[in-house]
Amino acid sequence: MMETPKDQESLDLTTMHMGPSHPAMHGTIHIKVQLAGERIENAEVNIGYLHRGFEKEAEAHCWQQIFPYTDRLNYVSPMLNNVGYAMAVEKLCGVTVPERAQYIRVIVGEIARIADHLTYMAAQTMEMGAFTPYFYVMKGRDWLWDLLEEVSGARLTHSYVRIGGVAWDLSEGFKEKTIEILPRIDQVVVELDKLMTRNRIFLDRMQDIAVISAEEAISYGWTGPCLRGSGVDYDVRKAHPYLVYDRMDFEIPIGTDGDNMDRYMVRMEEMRQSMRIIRQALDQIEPGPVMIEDRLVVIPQKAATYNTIEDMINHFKLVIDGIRPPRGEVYSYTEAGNGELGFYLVSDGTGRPVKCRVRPPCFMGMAALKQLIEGHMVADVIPTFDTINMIGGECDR
Amino acid sequence: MSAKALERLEQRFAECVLETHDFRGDETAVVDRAAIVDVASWLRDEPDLAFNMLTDMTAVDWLLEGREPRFEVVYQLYSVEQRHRLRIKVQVPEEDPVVDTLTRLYGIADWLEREIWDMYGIRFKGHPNLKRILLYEEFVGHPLRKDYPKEKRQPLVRRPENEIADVLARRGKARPLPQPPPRSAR
Amino acid sequence: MGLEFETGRLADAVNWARKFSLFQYPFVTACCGMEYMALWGPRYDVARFGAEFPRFSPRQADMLMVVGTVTERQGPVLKRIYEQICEPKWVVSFGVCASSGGFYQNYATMPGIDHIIPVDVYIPGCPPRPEAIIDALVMLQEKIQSGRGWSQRQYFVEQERRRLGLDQEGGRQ
Amino acid sequence: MANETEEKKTDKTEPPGPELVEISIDGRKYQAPKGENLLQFMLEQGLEISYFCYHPGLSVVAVCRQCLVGLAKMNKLVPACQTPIGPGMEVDNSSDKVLAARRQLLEFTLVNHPVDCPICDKAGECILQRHYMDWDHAPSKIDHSKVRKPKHVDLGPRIVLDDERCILCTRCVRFMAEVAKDPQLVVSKRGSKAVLTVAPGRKLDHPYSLNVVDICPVGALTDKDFRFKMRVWELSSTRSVCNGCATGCPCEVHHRRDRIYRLVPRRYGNHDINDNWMCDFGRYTYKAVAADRLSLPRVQGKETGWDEAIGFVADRLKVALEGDRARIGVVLGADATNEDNFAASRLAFDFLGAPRVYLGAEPEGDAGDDFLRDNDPNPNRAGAAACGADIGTAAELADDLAEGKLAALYVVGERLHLPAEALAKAQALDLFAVQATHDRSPLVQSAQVALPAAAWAEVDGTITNRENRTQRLRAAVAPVDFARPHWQILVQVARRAGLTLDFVSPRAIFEAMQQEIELFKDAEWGAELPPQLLRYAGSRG
Repeated sequence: MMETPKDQESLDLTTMHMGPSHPAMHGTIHIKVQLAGERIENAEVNIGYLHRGFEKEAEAHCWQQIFPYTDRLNYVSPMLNNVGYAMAVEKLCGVTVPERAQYIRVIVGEIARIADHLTYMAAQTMEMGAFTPYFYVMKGRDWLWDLLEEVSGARLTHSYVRIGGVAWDLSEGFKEKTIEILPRIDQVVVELDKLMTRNRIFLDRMQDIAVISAEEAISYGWTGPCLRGSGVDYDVRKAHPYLVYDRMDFEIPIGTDGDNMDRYMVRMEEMRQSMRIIRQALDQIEPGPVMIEDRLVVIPQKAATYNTIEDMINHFKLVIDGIRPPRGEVYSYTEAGNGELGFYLVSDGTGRPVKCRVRPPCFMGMAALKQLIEGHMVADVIPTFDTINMIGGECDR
Repeated sequence: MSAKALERLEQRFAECVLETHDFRGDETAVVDRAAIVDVASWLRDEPDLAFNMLTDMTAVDWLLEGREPRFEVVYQLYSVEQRHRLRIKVQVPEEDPVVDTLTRLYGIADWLEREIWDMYGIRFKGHPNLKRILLYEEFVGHPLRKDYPKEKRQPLVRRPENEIADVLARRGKARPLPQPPPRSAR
Repeated sequence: MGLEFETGRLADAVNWARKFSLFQYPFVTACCGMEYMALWGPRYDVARFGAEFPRFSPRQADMLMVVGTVTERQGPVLKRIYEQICEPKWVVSFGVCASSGGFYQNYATMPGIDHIIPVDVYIPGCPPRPEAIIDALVMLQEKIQSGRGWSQRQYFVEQERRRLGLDQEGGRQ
Repeated sequence: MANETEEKKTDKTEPPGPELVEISIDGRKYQAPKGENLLQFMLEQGLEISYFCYHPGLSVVAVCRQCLVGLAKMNKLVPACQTPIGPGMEVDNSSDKVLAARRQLLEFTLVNHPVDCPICDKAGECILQRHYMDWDHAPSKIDHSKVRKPKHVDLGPRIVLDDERCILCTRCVRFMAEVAKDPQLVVSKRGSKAVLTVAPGRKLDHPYSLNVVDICPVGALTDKDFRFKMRVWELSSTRSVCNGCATGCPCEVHHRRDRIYRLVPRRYGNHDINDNWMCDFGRYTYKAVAADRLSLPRVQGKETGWDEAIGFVADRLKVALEGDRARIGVVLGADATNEDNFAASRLAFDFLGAPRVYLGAEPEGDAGDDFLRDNDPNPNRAGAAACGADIGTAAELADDLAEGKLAALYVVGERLHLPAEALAKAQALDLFAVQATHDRSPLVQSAQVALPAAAWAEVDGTITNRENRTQRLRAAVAPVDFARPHWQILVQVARRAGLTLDFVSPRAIFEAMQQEIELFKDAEWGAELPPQLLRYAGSRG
């Protein structure tokens, strides 16, 4: 790609609008760039086109009704959002989940993480013009979604996790199916690797593009694969182990120079690590209850609800008034597909939150996009935007 | 989180720290609104605290609780080296909703403060570019304030139901629009 | 008689051609996009319905797929895109959010895109399964064949009036 | 619920009662008035205690035993509602013994309670549900079938009884005997067969009868008008004042999606006005709000938009102003808020230069009684009267019309009653404009210009009741179609006519009003409370 000669910088800047509905951008976002020739002199990133009022909705619903909304935050890996929100409310109520439920959360969460990264790969490659890997990836993602659908009943928006555990136990033969599917996913990753990672055009558009230093990344609040791409080994699963991640043996891949390629490679490796975690979890998991025993949190069995007034009232009050956490505020954080997914909950002791703030990882990424793309070619906007992996529902909420 | 950071903070800013608590192990300090920049920069630059990441920043509206002052701005700080967290809160009255900006300390504060301005109408003194981020400039009011009705929409595209003709039609005083003939007519 | 017969058959032939070469403009905003990707994927190959190739310029598309929540802020964008598509054009409202706002009933979201543009086919589901989308495609094709898409309708109504000798009110002259 | 507690405090401004003695509850020391009801005192202190049969407005019978507490030097538990506070009393409100006793009582109460919550109108504001969740929430131990009782007993024109749900707290019986002074309800039979019923040969048709629906802690007594209309937890509540008569009972408007479903007396309202009760007539006045409304401006019989209508009025007003200013008549409404009337009188005196204003009000009726309902059906006669220095009656207005003293007539509100010939005269004037909410009275139908005004449940403002107490109305629902508040219409008309009547909000008018009018000196505007969803407001009752 030709570099614009310095002496042409005196030329008038061309203003160009990318988005809100742009071919090579998933999600709706508006980037206004000012070009000197092909180089971006000045960029303005506008988000918010998918602001759906998550917090307002949450403040109008009771605690357990918020799960479906969390599904649609990072809709590429809803299961991880479910887990994150459930753990936040459990921290607020001070309840601990049965061990089997914790394992199940880890398993479905990691499956969702692989699906998340696969989807990222699909978007990344497709929007850079390589359509073939897209089909390979979709094939693999559908296998993973089959697993999640079998557990939760929904392909995408699962709402499978509950406050105090998970909705129901794993399905029959889930373990075998997973063991059987994981190698095929592995194969998909290998194929992807072969197709993209050493592809000349791909490398040209990924390597040394949109470099960000560790300090800047931290100052921008980056977390997750993007931060690790800049060489900071911060992963909530290792730094502050939750659920049963401390019993898992896995590595945190980190990049070296924080360019697009590193962010891509980190995700590529994370898929393999997630598969390791799933295999270990499937080995370690023991039979047991998947829900806590607390009539103030868990709704009673349907049979009892329909036949005795006590359980009817119990069910009624839990569903209509919601569970009643104590007064207080907590900030709970888990590692989601894009990084640290935080929930800041404020309770006044009633059935609905005073405040249910979600800390969206890719919001932080988007905040840095302006700085990343300035000085690069206009064509570099797309791969850079992709490596940040903005998910509209999460970024705009 | 770290009790140590909370103690250090109380020693250093004894007069500015209004209240501290740790509910479920989340150390929280409510500090004086005027001192937020000093506190934040000290927390960031102190080597053994090194809160170099502004994890999150939001506001809370206590209208329905009837609490005074009405708003709270909440900062979630994290230290990547020390692996510890701290929550700082400042109280903001309704009549003068202004807080000093942290954009000079943290890059992310720029957008987060814009979002708070957008959602709660709290202004940040010294912010380079304080305009709406999630909503559009035509939007009136700040939706996450508790007194903003949840379903009060402000459409950018004019809707037919606002028209007088529509009201007349609802009351059966106008002819309905002509419909195409049914499928069977073909 | 003969001429009317000819024109009628001709219209059917044209519609037949149209329904198997749908060039879609995916206005993909939100969660439904995930299922929309799956629809393109190998398992639910939408190519079987002649609608596989997305045109990312409204001027080259004739079928607008509104996939996911449309917020008030997107309203003008969507309307503009719809107006840029050439006649005849068809709109598919993909998922409950696009159809009715779904469970986002608040200040930010639009309670259904049919407040601002006409819609030919609504797909329920949050998000709809690919099977449902394919079903909707077939419905749309049938609608196109019978010339009852919104943009086709006025032409169709006129033609019907002439053929059946109806007056403006739809009664015999 | 912060708002209620805050109002609770404002209520407790009784004159200093009996001397205070020191008692201890769960080891904490309190200064309590000697001889006062222990339960009431504990409730005022915000202590948690369960009870069914006690009601501050009724006598104490202690039949439910749900408020058992332990007393030092007494080995058996006593009901707090029947225990007068004595010096040195040591109350035990939280020991296992006490809680176990309450749990068992709840269990007994639930033994024969039907599994009705999904079809019960009280569900969501049911005290039995609340206490079960707060105190017991234990699974059922009952395996035998429940006692069956009549499920649909038609007690009277407005109320239906479900005997199976009744827990025999006798609140309703006491209410009819003590407040309504007409003992229409009794408990007959005994033991598990005991049923609530009307006295032989009687029907539950007292004009206050609907209060028993409010005080019923369960869903036994239900309002025929409200039952099966809407689940209570879907409703939002807005504090307002009943506009049925000049009493002005503080009430809550319960509404959803801009439709009103019921009015209920406000808990912790002004006790000296209505003491938590409301008459049946007042409760049903919500129906009139939405009935045959005037929803579009009407100029000489044909509906138009606001611009045309206001332009028309302004032009005619200018014409009238050309001539003798004394010949413009402005009529205040006894159904409009003080702010509306004040704006109207401002317009009349300061800008139109009218010598006097008239008052449009319904004539006194005879439906009143000595407690809740007043003979005067106008909610705001006192306030409207205070807004004009020299107030003429409808009769005087008719005379002035007959004598041709007036060139233009501008009516706020629709309660003005004029004889047919006066109306005919009015139609011949330069301007005959009416700001009305409903489209039924001959006044509105014969007016040259009818401007749709918002009804009382749709506006913010204050009204003043028969004892000159000024209370706050809050907007519960949005105005129908194109109706606007009176004051807003007045301001717009004035602007169009080139007069600077510059008010921006009812609040601004209220503050101006306080400066000028003695009656409103110590009135307060009160807090702006957004409607509160009952679902999260905790159970009522």
